[in-house]
Amino acid sequence: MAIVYQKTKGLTDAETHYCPGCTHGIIHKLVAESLEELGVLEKTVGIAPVGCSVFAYDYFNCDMLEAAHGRAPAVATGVKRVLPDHVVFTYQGDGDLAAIGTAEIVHAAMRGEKITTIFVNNAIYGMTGGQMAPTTLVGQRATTAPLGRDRNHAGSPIRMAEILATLDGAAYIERVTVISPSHIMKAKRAIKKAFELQMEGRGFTMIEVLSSCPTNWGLTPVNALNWLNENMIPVFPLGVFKDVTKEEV
Amino acid sequence: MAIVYQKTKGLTDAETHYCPGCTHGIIHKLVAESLEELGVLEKTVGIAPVGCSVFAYDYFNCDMLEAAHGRAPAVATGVKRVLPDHVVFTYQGDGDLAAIGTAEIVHAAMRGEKITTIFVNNAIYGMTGGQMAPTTLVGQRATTAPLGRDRNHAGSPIRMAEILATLDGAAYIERVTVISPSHIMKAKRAIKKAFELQMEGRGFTMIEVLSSCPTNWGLTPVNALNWLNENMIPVFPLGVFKDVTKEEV
Amino acid sequence: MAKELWKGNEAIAEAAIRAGCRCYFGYPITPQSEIPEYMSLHMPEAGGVFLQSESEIAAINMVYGASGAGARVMTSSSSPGISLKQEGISYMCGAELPGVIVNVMRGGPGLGTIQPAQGDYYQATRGGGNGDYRLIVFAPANIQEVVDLMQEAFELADKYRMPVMMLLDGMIGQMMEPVEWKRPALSPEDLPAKPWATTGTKGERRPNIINSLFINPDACNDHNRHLEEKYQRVIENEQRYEINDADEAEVLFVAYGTPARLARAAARLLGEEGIKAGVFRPITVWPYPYEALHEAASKESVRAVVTVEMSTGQMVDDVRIGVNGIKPVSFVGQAGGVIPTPREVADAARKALGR
Amino acid sequence: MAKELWKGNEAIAEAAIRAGCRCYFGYPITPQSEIPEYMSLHMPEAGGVFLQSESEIAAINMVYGASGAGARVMTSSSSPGISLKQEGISYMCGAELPGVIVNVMRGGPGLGTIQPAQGDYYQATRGGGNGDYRLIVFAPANIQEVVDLMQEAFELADKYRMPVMMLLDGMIGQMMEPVEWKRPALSPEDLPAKPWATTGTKGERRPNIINSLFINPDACNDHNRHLEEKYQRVIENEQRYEINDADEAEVLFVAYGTPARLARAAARLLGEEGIKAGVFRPITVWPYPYEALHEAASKESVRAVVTVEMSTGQMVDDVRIGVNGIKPVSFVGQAGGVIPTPREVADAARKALGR
Amino acid sequence: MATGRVTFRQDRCKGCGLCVSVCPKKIIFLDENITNRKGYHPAAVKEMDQCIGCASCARMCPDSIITVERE
Amino acid sequence: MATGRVTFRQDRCKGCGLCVSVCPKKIIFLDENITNRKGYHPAAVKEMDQCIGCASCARMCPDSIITVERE
Amino acid sequence: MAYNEIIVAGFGGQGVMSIGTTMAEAAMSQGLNVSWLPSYGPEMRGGTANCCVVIADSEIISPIVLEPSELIAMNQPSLDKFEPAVKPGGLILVNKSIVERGIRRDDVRAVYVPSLEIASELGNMRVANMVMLGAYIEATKQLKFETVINMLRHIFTGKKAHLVELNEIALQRGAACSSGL
Amino acid sequence: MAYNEIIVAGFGGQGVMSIGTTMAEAAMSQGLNVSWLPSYGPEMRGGTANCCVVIADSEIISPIVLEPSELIAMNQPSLDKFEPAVKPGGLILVNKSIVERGIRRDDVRAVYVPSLEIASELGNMRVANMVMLGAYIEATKQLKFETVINMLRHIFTGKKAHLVELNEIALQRGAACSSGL
Ligand SMILES: Cc1ncc(C[n+]2csc(CCOP(=O)(O)OP(=O)(O)O)c2C)c(N)n1
Ligand SMILES: Cc1ncc(C[n+]2csc(CCOP(=O)(O)OP(=O)(O)O)c2C)c(N)n1
Ligand code: SF4
Ligand code: SF4
Ligand code: SF4
Ligand code: SF4
Ligand code: SF4
Ligand code: SF4
Ligand SMILES: [Mg+2]
Ligand SMILES: [Mg+2]
Repeated sequence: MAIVYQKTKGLTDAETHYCPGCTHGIIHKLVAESLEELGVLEKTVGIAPVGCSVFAYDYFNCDMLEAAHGRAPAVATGVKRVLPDHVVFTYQGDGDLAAIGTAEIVHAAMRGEKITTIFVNNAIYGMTGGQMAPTTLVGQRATTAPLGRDRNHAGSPIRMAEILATLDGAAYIERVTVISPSHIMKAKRAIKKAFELQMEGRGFTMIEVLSSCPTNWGLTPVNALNWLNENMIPVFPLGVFKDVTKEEV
Repeated sequence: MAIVYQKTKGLTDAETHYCPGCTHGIIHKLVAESLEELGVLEKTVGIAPVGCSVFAYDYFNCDMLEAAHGRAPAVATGVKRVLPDHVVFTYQGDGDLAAIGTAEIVHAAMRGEKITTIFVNNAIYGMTGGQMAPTTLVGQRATTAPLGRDRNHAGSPIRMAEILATLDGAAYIERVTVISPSHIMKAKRAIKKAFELQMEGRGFTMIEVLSSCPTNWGLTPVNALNWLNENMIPVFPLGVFKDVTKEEV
Repeated sequence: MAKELWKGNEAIAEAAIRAGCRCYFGYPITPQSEIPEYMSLHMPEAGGVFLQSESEIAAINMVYGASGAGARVMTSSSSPGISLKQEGISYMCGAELPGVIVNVMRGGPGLGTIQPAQGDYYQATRGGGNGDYRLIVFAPANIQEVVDLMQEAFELADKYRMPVMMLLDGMIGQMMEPVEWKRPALSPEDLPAKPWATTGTKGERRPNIINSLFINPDACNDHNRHLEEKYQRVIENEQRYEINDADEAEVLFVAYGTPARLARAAARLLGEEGIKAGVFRPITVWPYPYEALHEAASKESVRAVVTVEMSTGQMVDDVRIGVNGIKPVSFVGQAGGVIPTPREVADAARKALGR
Repeated sequence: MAKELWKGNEAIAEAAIRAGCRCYFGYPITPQSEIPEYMSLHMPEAGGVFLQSESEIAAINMVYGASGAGARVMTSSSSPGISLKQEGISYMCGAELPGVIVNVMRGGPGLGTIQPAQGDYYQATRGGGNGDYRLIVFAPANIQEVVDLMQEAFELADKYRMPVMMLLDGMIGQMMEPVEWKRPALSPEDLPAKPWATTGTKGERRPNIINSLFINPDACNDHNRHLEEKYQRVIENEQRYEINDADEAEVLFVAYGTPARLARAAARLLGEEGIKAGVFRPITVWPYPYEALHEAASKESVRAVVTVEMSTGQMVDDVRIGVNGIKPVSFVGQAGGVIPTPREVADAARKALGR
Repeated sequence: MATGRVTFRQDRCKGCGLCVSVCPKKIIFLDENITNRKGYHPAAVKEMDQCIGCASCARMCPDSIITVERE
Repeated sequence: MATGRVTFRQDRCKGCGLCVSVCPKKIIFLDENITNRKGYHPAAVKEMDQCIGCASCARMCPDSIITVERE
Repeated sequence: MAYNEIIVAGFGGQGVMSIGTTMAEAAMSQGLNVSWLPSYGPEMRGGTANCCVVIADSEIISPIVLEPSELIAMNQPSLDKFEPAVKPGGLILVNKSIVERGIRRDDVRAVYVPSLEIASELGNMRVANMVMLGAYIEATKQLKFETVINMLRHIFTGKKAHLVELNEIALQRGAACSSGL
Repeated sequence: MAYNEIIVAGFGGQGVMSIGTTMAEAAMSQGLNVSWLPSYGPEMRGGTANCCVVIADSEIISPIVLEPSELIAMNQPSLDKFEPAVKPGGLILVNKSIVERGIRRDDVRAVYVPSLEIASELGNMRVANMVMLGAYIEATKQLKFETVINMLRHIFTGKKAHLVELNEIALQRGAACSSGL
């Protein structure tokens, strides 16, 4: 019998602290598998955010830095400018990237910083206990929006992929999800392509991954994926928002 | 003889510190005239930025706050939430709004904060002596880009109107300029409309005004306007990027 | 009034509302997220504004705006988030804006840990931001005291037109204790008017300006002198402290917040061995009660002053300044979320006494 | 070597490049914008990285990244911009990352003024960020000294794996003085390797991690102990100061940076009246040369210690701690961009002496 | 019909059930008879011979504890 | 032809020339014979009777120092 | 003089925190001084949790309990961790249902409570922590059953009123475990 | 012992700063100690500017000049502002071309230099500040003309070499204004 699937060497043997069924774990795998398959783990430097994935530095089997909340793109810029031949990625949640870190991600994209950002959008602040994120859906409850997000008070969800796609420095921006094996395979292709374009020096690349937070959504892991499918995807449509390779003739 | 044009009561009698021919002065007038014409000076609160227009608090004839660099939208949010019936505006440069203050402006727009932002884009840091701004054109020289902005190193200019127009909370976004009397009249209409929509509670409104900096561009005031026309407008196209009143049937 | 069991963070939030605060801006961070969570439900009920900001920086600048517009306004955060507010706090001081800032401290430096600590003492009392400025800093040691001081915090902020900080550690934020609501709740209508606020001229006055820029150095120096005089008034009038069991004490503990409770426990342990120990507890850590401390340390019986902190030693600077060489000053503490035990504290006292 | 006339800010930048710094991230602000401007032209010439960041916060976090990746890296700013870097500085200390941070101070608080001041002393020496941490803080008083200390700043940063701050006032940044380049320029290849840096495993080692999070309080406490021991080593080995004309001095001025020069001018004025005055000038304001100051103040001739600052009085805390009550300590200064005159300083000395 | 084999590192399973939900053959279940050291009922396979080795389960597992083999 | 009249607060003029550049009648010039207290040569009008009172100059003036009247 | 310092410890989800708050609420309404201090961690679920409760008729000095006079050990790791810290002469209540071993010290007393078995007999697993509380109240006599039952009456009203009786029985069954003491 | 403390002051754009740096450069290359300290303000153009230059053969204590031994007043506001501060026995060089009044003190010396007129005679308005510098050098004798001319030779090379002579003449014409002293 031949092994058709096993844990990637891109991950360490550490057990993750993620809640049961949290799709952060799936996304970790995809990043790690991509790096392994591209053969670049040894020259990769990753940046962990502040959020549930704060401990990602213990999970990815490559050099890692833990950045201040929201500042991963700036840290990645520092690393990449010193090590232009290395692969540099950030892994960030929606609070990290789309709230406190808005300026840093917009400007990394504007500069065409040659990094890859994995943006895990779970429409909530997982780590701190379910507060409203900028991506929280209108009507969705959160511990700081106990009656549900009110459009008139707190606005509507921010769509980062769409925003960053307006910038010339962005080479590749795609939104994917991991709610089924086929979505997972598609997400993996997107992530791998982003790394490839980074290695070609094409510019800033970001994959936004719609992810679940069963704990703070108050759903079972399986129901959380259904909820994501039914509620999040309509607001955050999947697809490619920017692809420099398609702009060429 | 009847007076057809005189200094608006929306401005104080203070002499501005602006360089000769700097269009900040024109933009001040348009804001002040609009407020005067709408009869709302008495219930308007303005927020001055850090930049050449830092002293705007001495020029506008209404209550004013001076905000920290980039934070005017947050300050305006604080004011507006306390005084929802008042007219609140920010006046910000491109360093202030599009660099250090990126997060604040994006989130004010996301929330649909009922304020009006006057965004003065002169493609340079005027106040501090001509350093590169996020809106500096590729190839344009600046004291921190002595050989001209290099796309590969520093990216291409950021287009804030286009970015903010992606947000549901934005009610009205237009880019104008003040390089001729007819442009000025158009700019004024835009600014006035923005205030009107704010007063109707429609959401966030921003008018981006392409402005000159003769001093740091190293041009005469008149040549500066020509340079703006020939070089900036192609990169920052004029026009309406968002208009909720047009989305309705 | 009947006692109610309250969690520290929620009591803080409720006490603010009862102090007439109708505006809260903040960003989640452990161990204080219950404050914005409580506010998100109860502030709108009270007819006030709750807004979760995009960052701590935005929050403090929203506070700046709301305060400028005349509101009683509050923000809260924990250590790293408070670091981000430093520029904004400096601006508020420069522009003389009132407001209450709650820091529920956790272990540092950097991301550190979410467990309780007191590593932000310097930042709070010396100003982590730029320029010469001060905050009134209250350091209550239990939830009742938090609640009692909250109204005063808002009052002093308005009175002196300066921000007031509530400096707590994560333990006070997370624990529950009985609370009695002693003072009647205030409604914003009861509060004095703020003629300096930017609330629109209403055609009745010249424009008001809220500003911290004084481009001319003489003007800026004058402004600093003006602030200094104000701070001097605060120093003269607003020092608060408590002294426990100091009669004939051989050792004087100095501690604020939770460690003051530990120091009292240590004093009991020492008492069992016949060593008398007192506890000097500053309630305002700025203005620091230097004279009172000096006097307490001056007592003949006192042979050693021992500072107890949940840090590697910060307030000990103020203790040194206060004691000014008349008695030996030593330090005992743990940092990074570890809480010193009464036994460790007692040991330090014994050591200081040479036993 | 021949002397060259250099503007302070440009000399700082050039000295950094000669110290092997090949990475600069910063954001414009008066009175230090000549540093990024100089870097924008000369850093690429030296084969290094210059990047104007979108903010001071981004800059310090880029420094964090570049330092983590093993580079000698620097940022610079002025007071409000330094306030914004406090969280990042705390993170660097927590993660034990070297780097040089230049603060060319201006008047505060808030936006204040762009004229020279020293109102950020507390922030620099006590840490304006969260948690227990320290920076080595150099406070040179002339451009030659700035240049001489720059290489040392980078060396100590690397040696102790901690950020080093150059604390200057706007005057030093803006003035010109002759400079001699005494030490040979370093190239990055000459520098010792950093085996802890995140430069890719190259398949030769286990992954390196740069991190300031220690979620377990015991681990966080241990980390704090480890940092404390390091700081203790710095305290033991890295204090720098200078004493001038202290023989039989009746009054001892204590001042750093520009005011030290003013104090010496004041000492001359006093000397003309037959009053002997000495000047104690800390060159490191952290670690503070407490013992040396104590010794200088202990001299029998000294009757008064007068602290001179371009602030409303911040270093005076350290002077009090150092002098520890053996002599009276007083303060003279101006804030907000006004520079105290030698006459004012001399007057303060006379007053302190009761004349 | 291709024959597959799946193995679980049961001590690390969090019992989330995602693998259960995606198995096309519906042969995975959470074994309530076992409580692992983390306190969870780990996933297991009922009829291994039904397994087609499609690796859907493994791809889905957030904890990377499933290995799939195929003839 | 409508008749207009423009007046300048010359002491506040910065001599930037923007008004000069937009006057359709080309009647505005910077008066080199005057140096105002700010050190600038202020704008003035050559042939006032040519003025059509279009207010282009005034709209353009960054310093709001031009008043335009019309019959 | 009463000065009870209690640690309640177990898995997240076992109701550890609410045993503590119930004790504190009850003590407070009996006019005693109380404090309740939880352990807290990052949001990730699972793992262990504990809280410290102090109940005293004098002033409470410190809310931190390092040497408990009573330990309620809801699982094995909690017993392992806190048993050595219990004050000599103190009391350990062991959740016998999932803790396999007995206590190792002989200078403290122990009560073994099969909380899950009792709860399952009562047909509602959620009352297991009431069983533990009953055992505690009986063993220490600091709190009154009445107080707790009164509290329950305020919590369970309307359609849930019937739960008062269930909980009351749970308390009594727990108390019975301590009655031999 | 030479210890010259100079203030050069005028409008922005009059070359005030470069008079100062030229003096400092020259003094440095003569082996003297020097410092140069500019006023600085927000970027907005116009307004006044000044710099302090200290030239000494001993150590320079402070670069700040409060009581100048020499004042170069390029315009009226500068004379108004700094005249009272000049040390008794000091020297004031007045840019006679645009300063209308004479000095008011009688305990200091004055030299009046029609810098613009001379520059215009020489056919290049940009040398007006060299005229002032020439007057300063002649009046104080601290710096050598040679040093400055040598410096000019390094600055003006190639196509601009002819400017050396022009500047030299400007210096001499300025010097002539002080020669009566
Ligand atoms: C400066 C700062 N502010 C706030 C926090 C607290 N904090 C930690 S994680 C987090 C949000 C996490 O949400 P997200 O980025 O969406 O990640 P998730 O946990 O959902 O994966 C916050 C606000 C912090 N550590 N630092
Ligand atoms: C925190 C902080 N960073 C930097 C500065 C310095 N600064 C003042 S204005 C300015 C940029 C101004 O540029 P812009 O916003 O484009 O306005 P303009 O002057 O061009 O109108 C900067 C960087 C500051 N005052 N505060
Ligand atoms: S809290 Fe949510 S995002 Fe965080 S680990 Fe748990 S399920 Fe995942
Ligand atoms: S520097 Fe530029 S933007 Fe500023 S006032 Fe002058 S011309 Fe206007
Ligand atoms: S490999 Fe496919 S068939 Fe086999 S257990 Fe996994 S999901 Fe089911
Ligand atoms: S997906 Fe993984 S963790 Fe979840 S139940 Fe299946 S094997 Fe266990
Ligand atoms: S009003 Fe029109 S015509 Fe008259 S001066 Fe002005 S621009 Fe010229
Ligand atoms: S536009 Fe105004 S400031 Fe400019 S020259 Fe004309 S009148 Fe003077
Ligand atoms: Mg999230
Ligand atoms: Mg600009």
